[in-house]
Amino acid sequence: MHDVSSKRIAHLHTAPTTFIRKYVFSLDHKVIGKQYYGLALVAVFVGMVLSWLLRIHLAYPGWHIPFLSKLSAAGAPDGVMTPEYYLSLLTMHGTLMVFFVLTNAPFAAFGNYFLPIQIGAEDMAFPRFNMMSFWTTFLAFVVMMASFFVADGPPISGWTAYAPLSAVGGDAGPGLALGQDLWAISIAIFCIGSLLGALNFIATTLDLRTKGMSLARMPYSTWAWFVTSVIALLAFAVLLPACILLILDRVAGTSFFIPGGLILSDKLQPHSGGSPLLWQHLFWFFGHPEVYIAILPSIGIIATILPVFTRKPLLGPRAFIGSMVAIGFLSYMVWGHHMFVSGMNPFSANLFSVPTLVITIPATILTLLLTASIYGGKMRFDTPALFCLGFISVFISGGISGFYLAQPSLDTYLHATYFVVAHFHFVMAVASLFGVFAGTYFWFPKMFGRMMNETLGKWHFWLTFLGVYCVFMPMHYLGLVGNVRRYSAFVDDYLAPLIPVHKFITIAALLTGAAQLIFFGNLIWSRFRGPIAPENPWEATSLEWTTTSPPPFDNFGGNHPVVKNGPNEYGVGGTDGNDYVMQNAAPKSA
Amino acid sequence: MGKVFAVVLTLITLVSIAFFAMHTWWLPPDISTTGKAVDRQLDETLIGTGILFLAGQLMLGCFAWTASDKNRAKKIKPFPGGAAPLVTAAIILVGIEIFTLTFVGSKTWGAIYLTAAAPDSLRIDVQAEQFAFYFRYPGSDGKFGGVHPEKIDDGSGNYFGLDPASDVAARDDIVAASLVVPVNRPVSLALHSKDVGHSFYVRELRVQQDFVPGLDIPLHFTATQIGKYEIVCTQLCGLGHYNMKAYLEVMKEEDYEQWLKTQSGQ
Amino acid sequence: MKSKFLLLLAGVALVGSRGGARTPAPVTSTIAGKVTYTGTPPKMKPIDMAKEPSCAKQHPAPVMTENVATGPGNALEYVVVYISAGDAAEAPPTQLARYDQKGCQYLPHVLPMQAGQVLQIFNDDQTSHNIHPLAKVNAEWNKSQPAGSAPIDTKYDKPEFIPVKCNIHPWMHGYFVVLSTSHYAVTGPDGSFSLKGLPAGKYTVSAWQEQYGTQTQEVTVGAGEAKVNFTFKALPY
Amino acid sequence: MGIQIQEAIHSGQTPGPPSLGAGAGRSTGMAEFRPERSETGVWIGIFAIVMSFAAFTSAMIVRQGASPDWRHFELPRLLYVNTLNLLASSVTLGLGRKQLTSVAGLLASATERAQQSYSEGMNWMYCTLALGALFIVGQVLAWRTLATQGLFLSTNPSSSFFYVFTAMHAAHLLGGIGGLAYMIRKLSKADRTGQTTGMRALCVYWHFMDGLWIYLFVLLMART
Repeated sequence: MHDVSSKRIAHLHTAPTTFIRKYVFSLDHKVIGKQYYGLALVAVFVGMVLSWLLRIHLAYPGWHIPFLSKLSAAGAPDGVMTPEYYLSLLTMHGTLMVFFVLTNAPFAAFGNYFLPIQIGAEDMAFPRFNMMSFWTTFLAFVVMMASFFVADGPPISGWTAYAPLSAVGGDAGPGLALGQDLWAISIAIFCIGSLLGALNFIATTLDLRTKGMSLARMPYSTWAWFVTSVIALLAFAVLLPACILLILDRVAGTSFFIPGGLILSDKLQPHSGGSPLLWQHLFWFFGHPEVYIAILPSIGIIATILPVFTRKPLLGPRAFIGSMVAIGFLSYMVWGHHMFVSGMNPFSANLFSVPTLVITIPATILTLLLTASIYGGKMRFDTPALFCLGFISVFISGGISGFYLAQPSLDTYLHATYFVVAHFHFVMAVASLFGVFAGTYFWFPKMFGRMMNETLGKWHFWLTFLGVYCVFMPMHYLGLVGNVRRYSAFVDDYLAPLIPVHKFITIAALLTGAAQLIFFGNLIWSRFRGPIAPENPWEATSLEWTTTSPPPFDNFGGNHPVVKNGPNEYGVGGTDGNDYVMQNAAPKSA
Repeated sequence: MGKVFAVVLTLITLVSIAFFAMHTWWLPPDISTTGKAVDRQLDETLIGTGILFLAGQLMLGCFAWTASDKNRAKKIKPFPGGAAPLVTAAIILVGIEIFTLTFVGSKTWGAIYLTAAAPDSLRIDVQAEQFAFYFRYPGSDGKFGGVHPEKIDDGSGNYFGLDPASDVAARDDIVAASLVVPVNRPVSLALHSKDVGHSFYVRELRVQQDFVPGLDIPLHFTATQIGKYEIVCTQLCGLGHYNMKAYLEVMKEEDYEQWLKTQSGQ
Repeated sequence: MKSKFLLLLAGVALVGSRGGARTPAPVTSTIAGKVTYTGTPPKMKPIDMAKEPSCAKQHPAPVMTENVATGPGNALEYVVVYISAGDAAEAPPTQLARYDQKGCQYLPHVLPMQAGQVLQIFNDDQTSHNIHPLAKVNAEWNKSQPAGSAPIDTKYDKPEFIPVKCNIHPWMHGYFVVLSTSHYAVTGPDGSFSLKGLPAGKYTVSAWQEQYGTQTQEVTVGAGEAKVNFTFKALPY
Repeated sequence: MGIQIQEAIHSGQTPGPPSLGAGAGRSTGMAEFRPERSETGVWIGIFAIVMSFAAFTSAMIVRQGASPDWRHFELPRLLYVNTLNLLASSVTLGLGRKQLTSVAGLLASATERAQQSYSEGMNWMYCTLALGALFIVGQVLAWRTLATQGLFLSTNPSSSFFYVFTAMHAAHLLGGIGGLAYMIRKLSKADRTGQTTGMRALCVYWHFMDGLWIYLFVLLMART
């Protein structure tokens, strides 16, 4: 049924034979995609366990957690974590989740696997770079995890590593000596990996599109990965210099971020003239786009999956793509909204506030288009579809609170409270992960040739959906009361009455986390026991569904599909009984 | 399944909104001259975004409700009017929201951060360190002594690094662990840090301002309610961050004078 | 009468400081005396513990800083007097040196101990402290000790005067005085001290005060008691 | 914005410059329509490098404004020599490419003419390699001169930035040298079928390193 150009193709590289070349140092974008996915799974599991520990400590400070004292006798004597160890784990939770999960899973993992297939290429533009970028990222992960096992543990300066706390070294507190070194080095390495990856994505999208695959005909996920890779290219190109300067301040005695006359541990620090705000500017110039690096791929994934299950074209494709590009563009003008009260010139607050608010326009357009695409559809409520609906809901919830934090005058009250925690967890973490879940249930058949278990999938969705609202919605209320984030205990008089809320959140978090175990279980079970998947189980149109599940080494068995349609051909009636047209099939004359 | 989703989503939405509407957990009453505007701003934003939130979630809910495919024969319906009206609506509605919020908000912000402190305002020097705040009053001579970081010695209570031996102005400086101010009198703070970044946050004043090492950052307010309020640190500053706090004590003018006397007596 | 009283006090100080005197050597003598100052010492400042209500309410009268603690008759308190040369090396005692954090104060303000002696740090408060001995010769460390958690056991192997601070309560400031000798004493409010159980011989006696540094004197003792006095020059600032 | 892009490249078959030897190692159906992949890659890389150095530059400006401790110092004279040296390397690389691409596709032994321009081209390539290496050595010597003046990485923000900028540039240039060496190795393979794939990319990158250095040199002259 698939019309593919019969021309025989010379391959980028021949199929590997040895185990090492096949599964470890593989050049195959599909294997690398799976490797990224696996790395993200490990990272997300660690990050999730950390969040449990943090939540338990906040709600039940007295609990003894035996294995914790094994992990760090100093950090958690008799299993009760010290304030500094709380901050260490907090830092690691944030760092692992933001860099190794939210950047890797929706972007690097799915992007690597499906971007080339969706544009009809048989691999990335630079397979060797691609392999290098994964192993660089892996190295970064190893270095980061190593900080758990060095003297006085991981850094306590948070995932934003504000200078001078992060820059002056051990005098600033536990974990800020070797632990912080490892952190900075790991992030620098991560930047290199991500830059290589982004370069590859862009070149692949520009150069390797098959015949007829115009930019306009690219699936939304491909568009999202493309836009994201452009953002990532610029963002990590700024974070890398920042990390280099930070490392120099720490090890070479320079004073980029450290001003003079600082007394830590009763010692006058041997630095002078540095600017702590410089770090914040460099960091957030990366940091805000990073939010979109995390969320845009998921938006694209949802936009690709939703029509498959509503059996109805996505509404306003061009407006949709335009909005994604607009968000990517605007994301570079708004970093200052993280710094309203940071001591930068208060005039600039207004300048940063406006584009921040303006960004809500394309975001609203995306949300409306997705929602309206459901209207009048013939919805099939398989698990991927449920996660699409869930995504839209949490994206709305998280986006709404952005209105508050974008206004300097409200940020003066809400800044650094749980309101912020609620905001970015909804819009960046949960939304992005819902995209990953949807993508997993949707593409698993293609990746492993087996269907995932629907019943478990539905349980997973409902528990997670209810769970995240129970965990993060109350955090808004805490924020309104002025509950400061990053506190390892609530000793302030006005925080005592909030402890019950924290208990509720903790219980909800533990249950939601437990629900993720269903997902892990489902992955493993389906990998080996799941029913064999057909070529196109969901009746989707994009090119990955024109090849076998899983695709052969060169994706299209030596052929290259010739594209004749956009990805949006759903709900088109016809004689063949199908209501859709594959991208490489002849258009229906309907 | 679509119906179930619609119901669950509606419940979540209503419960979430209910707690906002009932003010179950809410801001403490404002005690500053600038805070009223912040509260008004917050209310406006709450209403605006509340409507968006409700509309968005319910729209999603009922579309999911109606979209479920019981009969495969059923034809799909295009969204009335297509994308254009939606996009235009989004741009116009959100645009208006943004415009008004920015318009009102920049005024509020300006009142707190862009206006100079009143000339007659009470000058207090604030130093943040791991993990405490210290407040310095100029004393009877009205002059602050110079600070010399290398002279800082917590052991002898010289938190600011004053040099009374050679600096006369420093001798009568009053250093306290609480921020004591007279009611209804403009206060102007100079914030500087001894070690790392910290932040000055008083919920009741509706102000928050970071300490940046190496900089002196001005902040001014006028407290209008006598009472004792908490000052907490909101910028991650190390292991004792959670326990970094001090108290703001707003007093009657005469009590304040009395307090000053006792302090300088020691 | 008065001298008896003094002797008694000195004994108390000695016992307090050595955590129970050990069985003295057969023929021994004692070096005793008084540490005083001349000039005007700085005014000790009251400590404002408002930040930590649980501690503040334990001190109806405000606690004062102790960097130059004085007593009647120009007495200097918290001066460590010890044999800096001339005595035979002894193995560290088995008793623990106990250091308490109570009411957000370090008790005692100055804790002498012998190198290698086990040091045990207690948190008797309802709040969490962090102990941060700013050692230079020995290893520096910085640990939190949450309320109700087990005592921290540690020891120092090299002689050093180590300032100790709590970052959470910056006013908390004390000293670990790690000595190679087993003969040491800390002066009480009356400035007196007494080093007991010394075999007859020639010794160098040192007196250390956290702000005014160290003074030394040569002393030769036969049987009985030798008198040694130290005088520090105090400045108002 | 996205929309325009689509209009521009709607058919997906924008005729790019015909790239020589693109057929080899290329795979997709319409290789002949697009520039060499390696060239695309290099341009994207340049995009990122520009961004990094923009970040460093703004860091420098902010840091200089942050406090009055900035001390100006005399740049080592040697840097002028290095600059000329690097410019020269660009020229030689250009000449080399001209010769080699002229025989691209043929067997070098095809004609006397081809033989000659091949060996000539190769000489230019070696020459470029030498100049590139010389530049790095020159930079290192420049650092030594500063060190003898007592200007080290941590001496003063101005010297800090000098070392950072020069080191970062040198690191990137080393990448270029690696590429050049790889290209030479490829060209000196037994059957010298003028495998000039990646040549354009190499030249673009090399010239960019050249331009980047000029920019840095001027920046350092103006600021340190």
